[in-house]
Parts: sequence; structure tokens; C-alpha cells
Amino acid sequence: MTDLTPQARATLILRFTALADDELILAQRNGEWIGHAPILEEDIALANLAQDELGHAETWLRLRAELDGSDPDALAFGRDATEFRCAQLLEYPRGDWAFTLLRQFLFDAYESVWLSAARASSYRPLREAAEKMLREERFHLQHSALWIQRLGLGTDESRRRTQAALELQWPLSAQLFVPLPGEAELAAQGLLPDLSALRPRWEESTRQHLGACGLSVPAWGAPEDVWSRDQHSPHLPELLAEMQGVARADPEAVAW
Amino acid sequence: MTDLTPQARATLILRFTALADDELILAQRNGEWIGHAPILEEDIALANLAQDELGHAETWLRLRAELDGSDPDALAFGRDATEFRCAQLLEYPRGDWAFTLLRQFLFDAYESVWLSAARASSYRPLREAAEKMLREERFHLQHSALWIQRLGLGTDESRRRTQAALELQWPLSAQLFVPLPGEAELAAQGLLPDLSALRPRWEESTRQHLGACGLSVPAWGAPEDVWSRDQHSPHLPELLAEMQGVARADPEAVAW
Amino acid sequence: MSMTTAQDPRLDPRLEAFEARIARGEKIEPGDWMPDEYRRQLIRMISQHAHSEYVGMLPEGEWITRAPSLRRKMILMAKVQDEAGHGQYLYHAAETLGATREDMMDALLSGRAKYSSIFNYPSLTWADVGMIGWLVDGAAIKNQTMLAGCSYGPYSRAMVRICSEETFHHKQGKEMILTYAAGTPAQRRMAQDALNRWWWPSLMMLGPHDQDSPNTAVLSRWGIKLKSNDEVRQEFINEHVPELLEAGLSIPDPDLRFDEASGNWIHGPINWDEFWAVVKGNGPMNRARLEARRFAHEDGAWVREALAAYGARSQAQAAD
Amino acid sequence: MSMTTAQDPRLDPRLEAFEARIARGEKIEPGDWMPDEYRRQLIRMISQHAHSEYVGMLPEGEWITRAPSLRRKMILMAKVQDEAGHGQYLYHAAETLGATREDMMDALLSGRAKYSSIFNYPSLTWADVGMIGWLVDGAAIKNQTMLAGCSYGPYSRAMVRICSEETFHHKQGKEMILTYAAGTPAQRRMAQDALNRWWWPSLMMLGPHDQDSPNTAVLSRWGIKLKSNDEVRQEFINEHVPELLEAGLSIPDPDLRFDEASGNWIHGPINWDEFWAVVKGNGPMNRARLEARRFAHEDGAWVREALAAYGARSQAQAAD
Repeated sequence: MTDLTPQARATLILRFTALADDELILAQRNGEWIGHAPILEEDIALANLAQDELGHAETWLRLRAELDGSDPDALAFGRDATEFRCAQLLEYPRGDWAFTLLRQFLFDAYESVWLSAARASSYRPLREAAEKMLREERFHLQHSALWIQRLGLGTDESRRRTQAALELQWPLSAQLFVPLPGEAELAAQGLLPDLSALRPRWEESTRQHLGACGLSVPAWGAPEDVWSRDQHSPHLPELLAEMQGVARADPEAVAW
Repeated sequence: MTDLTPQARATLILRFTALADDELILAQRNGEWIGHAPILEEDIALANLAQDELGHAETWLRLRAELDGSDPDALAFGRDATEFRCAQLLEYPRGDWAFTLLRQFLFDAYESVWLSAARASSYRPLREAAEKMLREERFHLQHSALWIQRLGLGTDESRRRTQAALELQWPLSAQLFVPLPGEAELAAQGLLPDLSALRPRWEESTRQHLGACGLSVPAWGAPEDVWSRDQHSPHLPELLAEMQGVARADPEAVAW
Repeated sequence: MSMTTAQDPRLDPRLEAFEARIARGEKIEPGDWMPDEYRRQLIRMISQHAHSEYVGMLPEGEWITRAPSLRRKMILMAKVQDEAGHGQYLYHAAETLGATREDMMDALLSGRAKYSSIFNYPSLTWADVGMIGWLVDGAAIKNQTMLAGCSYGPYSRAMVRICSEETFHHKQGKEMILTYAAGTPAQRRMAQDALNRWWWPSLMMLGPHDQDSPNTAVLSRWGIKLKSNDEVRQEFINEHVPELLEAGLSIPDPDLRFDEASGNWIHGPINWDEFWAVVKGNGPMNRARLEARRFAHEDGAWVREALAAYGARSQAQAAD
Repeated sequence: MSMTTAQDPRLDPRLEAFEARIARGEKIEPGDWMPDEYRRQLIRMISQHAHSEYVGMLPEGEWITRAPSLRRKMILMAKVQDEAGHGQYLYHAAETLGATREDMMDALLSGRAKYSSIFNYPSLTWADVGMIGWLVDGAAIKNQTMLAGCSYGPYSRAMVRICSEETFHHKQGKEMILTYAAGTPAQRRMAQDALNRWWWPSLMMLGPHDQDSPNTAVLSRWGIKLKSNDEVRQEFINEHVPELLEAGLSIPDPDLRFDEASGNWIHGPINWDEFWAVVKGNGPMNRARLEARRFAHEDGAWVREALAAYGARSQAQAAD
């Protein structure tokens, strides 16, 4: 840990921020369902997912804190939209149940390949965190993959809705694999997973499952249409206004 | 103005706050439509309505400021939900076009009878403000009444949606006529309109138009189900989080 | 028109044995004989209780997206999740008596079934979440601890499990309010305001005074309700008043006083008109809560249909 | 398959008279003869311009509900309303050339029609609203002032009207950013960040360099475009750079320099790859904008049907 170059340290901080932000924003979107799911059992399942995601966000923020002494709550509740590094896929409103579960599936599949690869990192705190999260993540992926099956192979209506979600989400997913500044170098050094190697693995497994569920995967956009992680959708500031409102309303507060 | 008793002054302040809050919250809900209306012409009409309502809110807050030196912006952007005195009818989410226009119609009709009566107030600033607003308000009422006609007498679908909105909104409307503490005394003294005398006038005119538009007016709730203006729906804090977020995010800001 | 004349249940020879079992403190289990009225009362109580958990997700759930720290957000999600879980146990407990989930859901969504009056009050600030934990869960625990001793096995066991989770929620709510009561001026104001709005509804949620509570006698004979509403309310007040005062908060009851002789805190008169209005369920908030439940239910119809279609398809394939 | 061979329009004897009118500075009016290509180019430009106003309501409109003072909220509502009004004039102007509103709307919603690339950038903070007013409207005004002199009467008159309103928006945006640039540290940061994100898109929205702009030659001959993209861009830069610097903001172009000889501010290289990606409209934001427009359109279908049914009914009654 002490022998990280300043550049490596900065890039790790950036990646931990991106990891945390993806999870935090997804937890927020999933949290909107609690109390409003189509069956009571899924209120419980969604609450589980959202808690695990929030837990992951905390873990990544703590890994960042070890590197720069930052405060996880201040980062979650005090940053403006332009300082976040989440992917736009996670920012979109929860939509209908098909939208929510498809996003969950695409993201869970991404997280699984990322965490699997991260177990080989030469940075021990990352290795350990990845190992631990991967156990939860496998359960998430099972749950969302099963729902895609139910929705894709359920009724015409459920297939139509899931397909519509896929049209929007598939091109957005490309942003998950855009490296952060300096990340390619850290991948070459074995500190971080190599996103360009993960993408085909993710694509193979998601395509296969989506196809088996009767869904057709749309084309990717052109390479120049893929945005870096500092480019956000207008959904993000809207989400943050709600998420951060209470925390920011009383700037003198030291404890919430 | 100088010969107001402290009690009369306090009650006027309360009434101006209630008037302002109704308009402010309605302007906020109508503002959500701008850019999303079913026809471009109605984006323009809704923007007009919302601006007039915001203008009325400012007028009422200025009338209040003359009595207690308060700052209109601080009141609009700095109060918590429990300090607002709007009626719940205005707090509800914009819903569909039928919900929005029906609320507009019920509220415009209320505002028209209230302002007409307020022209006879012995408090000159109120008299003058009412006179001025009434001109705008007649145009609003015409616009919303015409829309109720179009929706009530349009298609089955539009009638169904408008009727559904009426089922929810009619009982909520009763809260508009609940006097504030001390208000009955000020009505007796000729300072403020007498809400109990306005309600039958409002009810007669709205019932007549709704009936002519093929809509059936539901029953009122029991008298004890009518809430005072310090009782809010959970939609209000949600609305305020969005409305006040930017203003509150930078507590040091002196000018926005 | 049915012309059968039911035998007077009080003459059923099995009744004596049943009441003797209860007197000995035995639990009645699903397969056991029980009087129809016992079954009816239990279904009424348990399903109302289940509905209360289900609707009770809403006033706090609205604040999940606005919780001001990572820790509070996590705690709140876990709490609302627990409420969903409690709803599940309780619907199951009512099913052991022959009620069906569909019927119970239909009764709720059509407005026929009742649920706790407390959930028809809105949550207006973040401090409400803490105050609900401290007062509402505090009152619920008093009631549930009593019900944990009730004579019907599945209900009693559900209560034991629920109580232990509620105790956790109660602690968290109290800790939250204590933090704010010792916090910034704005936090203190928010905590006091929440107490002002939740104090009386918390007293009322424990039900009408004994003389106005029609079901108490039979429920007590059959070991369903082991204490009266007023007894439970007194326990709640005696525990919470000193703690609230110690936190530096003031209780919105000018008549509240400590009675040296009984050792009880005596509250002022309760506005039962408000209570009955809320229980009857005509108010705007009741409508909003049911709308939210109905909306979620209707909005999820296509999902449940897909689930059924997928299930049928999988079964058909398995049968091939 | 059509086998008609169109006469070469350059041989049409009316062409000479038409071009002479333009040379004399006369306006062409709706009933007048005009070459098909003139009509086609105008419909293309005016409908794109109308779509830009229509889609352009979105990035700022999102902030109406979040404006931090009564005055700013009022100003912003009026501004977005003006944009709707501009859309209306421009759709009318295109209709004078034979385009229909339905066709134009269909072309927009199906993704066939273009609109200004600038509206595919998201508004991420409140300061973006001010920066859009200052830079985007500032750039638009330069372009519209030029178009106000164009040879087609209805377009020229629409531009005169629009320009005078835009000038107002431009002033308001500038005033807002100047306030924040002289405000708290957080406000200053917000203003600078908005400039960082909107500077290059504002330069790009004025179109490709002259050598890459395929339509410029014919548009210039027929008096539609009186200046080239690069000329308009240079005017925009020369006006705005000194004002931005005076506000204490820094412009995100390390190569920016003042050229004494020409009196121009010379910008560094523009990233046209980004521009073309945004114009082509495959990016996530383009999709989101069109989704929003489509959603409003579909969501409003039942309202338009009711309107039509009511209109038919009223007419039938009037005929009775």
C-alpha cells in the first residue's frame, strides 16, 4: 500500500469512487421500490439487494478513505452531480419492473466478472473486498437472471416490456467498460482488472442468457457515442436532489 | 393598517401565508408540465398559469412582509413542510392531464369566489391585490372550465379519467374552506371573506359545470374528516425537497 | 335464504375442554377444535395486524430515498424490510385459520379491512422516522408483548419473533431522536415538532378506553388479549414519559402529571373524535394510503401474470 | 419506379427573376415562385430550427421546479415558455412552405429529423441554466441575427421576433452567471464548472468549419445564409471571451489567444468527432431527449383524441 505511486493512488481513488457511485445510485433506485413491489416477497428481495448494494458502496468508499482520508458520508451526501462517477445506466429512473430487473441483471453480470477478476489484484484490500462481495453478488445474479427468464418467457406483455428496456439499456451498458484516466496502466500492472478483457466475457454471458429468454440484443452504438464516466444524464441531479436534501438542509449538523 | 390589533395582524399573516402557499405549490405542480404537455399550445398555456400563480404567491408574501418584515424568498425556500399552510389538494402530484386540469378548475373557482369577496375587505392592501388578481383569475377559470368540458364530453377515456380525478379531489377540496385560527372573527369584522358563506357559492357553480360536463360529484366525507391547514399529505415534503434543494445547498449564498 | 338454525355454540361439549386448555396455559394449534367466534376474532385481529405491517411500510418507506447518512439509510431499509417480513408471517398465521391471502388483500384494497390508525398520519420530516421508531414501535411492542402470550400458537409465535425485531427498531428510533435532541437547533426543533405530531396518535393507536372497547371481554376470556387497552397504554406512558423528558423534549399534554400514589403518569383527555375519524377511514390520508397500495397492486398485475404464465410453462415442461 | 426526367431547374426562366429579386434585397413570400431546392433547403432549416426550440425546452425546463428564488423561477418559466412560442412561430413558418406539423413531428419523434446538437448535452447543475442563457443563447443570437436578414419573408420576420426575446434571455443568463462568479465559493465553482462543460459545445453548435459545410454555397447565393459558420463563430467568440474573462472565469481552451492584427480571439482546435457523434444522434442523451418527447406525445394521445371528439361534437351541435 505504501509503495503505490502517486499516479496509481490517484487512479485507485477514482476507480473506488466509480465503484461506490454505481452501487450507491443503484441502491437508491432499488430503494424506491421498497413498499411498492408487485408482490410482498419482492419488497423483501429488493430491500435485500438495495442493502447489499449500499453495503458495497460503503466498502468502496472506505477503501478510498484508506487512500485519501475522505469521509464516506460527505462524499455520498455532499458532492454535486458533476463530481459523481457512476455510469448512466444506474442513473435512469426505476421505470417498470422489467426495467428495474433488466438493469439489475446487466449490472450484476458486470459486477460478477469485475469482482472475479479483481480477486487477482496485487492490491490486497481490493482483493479481499472483491472476494467477500462476490459471494453476495452470485446470489444477486441468480435472482435477476431468474426474473429475466420469467419476464422474457412469461407473457407477451412481459416480453415486450423487457425488450423495450433492453433497447435502451444495452447501448448504455457500454459505459461500464470505459476505462478511467490511468486505468489501463494499472490494469497492465495487475492492480486493477482489465476492462477491455472483461467486456467480451460479460457480453458472452449476457447475450447467451438474454437469447435463451427470447430477447433480442440490439446493436451497439458507434464507438464515439460511448461516454466517459464524467458524462451524466439529467436524471442524476434529480436523484441527488432527493437523496441529499435532508443531509444538506442543516449544514451545521455534525451527526445524522 | 396601524390600527390592526395584534390578533388581527397575526391572523392576516396566517391567511396571507395560506394564500401564498396554495399558489406557490400549484405553480410548482403546473411548472412540472412545461415541456411535457400534450400539445405545444398547452405548454404555453400551462407556463402562463404557473407564472400567474407564482406572481400571486409573491403578492401574498409581500402583503405578509408588510405586516411582519419577513423575506418572501426565505419563506418559500427555507420553510419545512410543517410550516407550510397550503391545502392538500395542491400538494398532490400532477397526475395526468385530467387530474391537473380538474384541480385547476376546482381551485380557480375557489379563488374566484374568494377574490370577489375580498374586494370588500376593509384592509386596503388586500382589497387592491384582490381586484388586480381577479382579472387574471377569470381567464384561468375560463381556460380550466373549457378543458373540463372537453374532457368530460370528449371520449369515454377522457371522461373516465376526469371522473377518477374528481373522486379524489372533491373531498380534498373541503380543506380550502376550513378557517384558520382567528379567521372567523376577522370575517365578522369585515377584514377577510367569510369562508362559510363562500363554500355554497363555490359548490353551486362547480356542481353545475361538472354536471353539465357529464361528471357526477361524489359525496363529501364526514365533517370530522376535514383537516385543518396544518395537516399535510406526504407529497409536500417530497415536493419541497425538489423545490428547495438548490437554494438550501449553499447556505452561505446571499443572492441567487 | 338459509334456514339452518345453528346450535348455540355455548352448548358445544367441546367448549369446556377448549376453555380448560386455555386456562392451563396451553396453546391452541391450527388443527385443534376451536369455537367459530374464536376463529373469527383471530382472523379479524391477525389480518388487521398484517395489513398494518403492509401499509406501515409506506410512511417510513417514503424516507428511504432521503435518509441523510449511509448508516441511517441502511437501518431504514432493513426496518421497512422487516415490516414486509412481519406482514408475511402474519398473513401466514391468518392462513392457518382458513383465511386466504387473496381475500385478505381484496378486503384491504377495497377499503373493507381496517389497519392501524397510526399509518394514516403522514411523515412530514426526517425526524418522523425516528419518532415512529421510538413511539409507534414502542407502543406496538407493549401490545405485541401482551399478544405473545396469547392462546393461539401461530399468532403467539409470530409475536415473539416480531417483538424481538421491533425492540431493535425501537432502540434505533430512540437513539436517533436522542441524537437530534442533543443536536443543532434545527435538529432539536425537528425532533420536538415530530413529538408534537406523534404523541397523541401513539396513545390512540393502543385503542379506545376499556369501556368503549366492545371486543375486550370475549378476547380476554379466551386468552387472546391478556391486558386491556388502558393497561397497555399506561405501561407505554410510564416507560416513555421519563425518557422523553430526560431527552429535553416537552410532551404536548398540558394535563400530564405524575401520580405518586399509583406511580403512574396520568395523561389528559384524548381527542377520540379524531381517532374515530381516522379509524373510519374517510380522511384524505386514508385514501392516499390505499391509493398507493392499489396502485402498486394494479401496476404489478402484469408481473404477477407473467409469473403465473412462466410457472405454468415450467410445470408443463417438467411434465413432458 | 418513376421515369419522369425533371427539367434542369437552372434552365427555368423564372430563376433569373427570382435571383434578381434576392439581389435587390426583396423578400420572397409564401405565394411567390421559388426553386424547389430553395423550398427544400428552407423547410430543412426551419423545421430543424423549430425542433431545436421544441427539444430545447427540456434541458432548462428540468430546472423550473428547482430554481432557487421566486424571481429566477419566474424568469425561467417565462424563458421556456418563449421557447415553446418560438417553436410555434417556426412550425408556422415551415407550414407556409407546404410542410405539415404532423410530418415534421413524425420526423422528429422517429429520429429522422435533426435538431441542434447543443440540446443533447445534459444540464447538471443550476448554473447550467445561466450558462445556457449566456453562451447558447448568445451563439443562437449571432446566428439568428444573420438569418433575420434572410431572403424568405416569414423566416426573416420570425427571426426578428425571436431575436428580440433571445436578447432578453441572453442578458438574464449573463446576469445570473456574473452574480455567481462574484458569489460564494460554491457558486463560483458551479459557474466555472458550467463554463467548462458548455464552452466547446457552444462553439460547435454554430456548425462545422466552412470547408466542411456542404450547404453553405447555395444557401449563400439565395440569401438564406448571409455569413459562414466560421464568421458567425468568430463574432460570438469576440464578444464573449472578454466578458467571461472580466467575470473572473477561465475559458477551457489552452490555445485561446488574442490576435492583434485581426482583432480576433483565436480558438484552439475543436473536437469535431464529438460534434458529429452528437449530431448523428446515437448517443444515450439523444435517446433520452427523444424518449422524453415521445413519452409526452404518447402520454398526451388520449387528450388530443378527446379534443378532436369534443370539437367534432361541438361542430355537429352547431350544425343542428
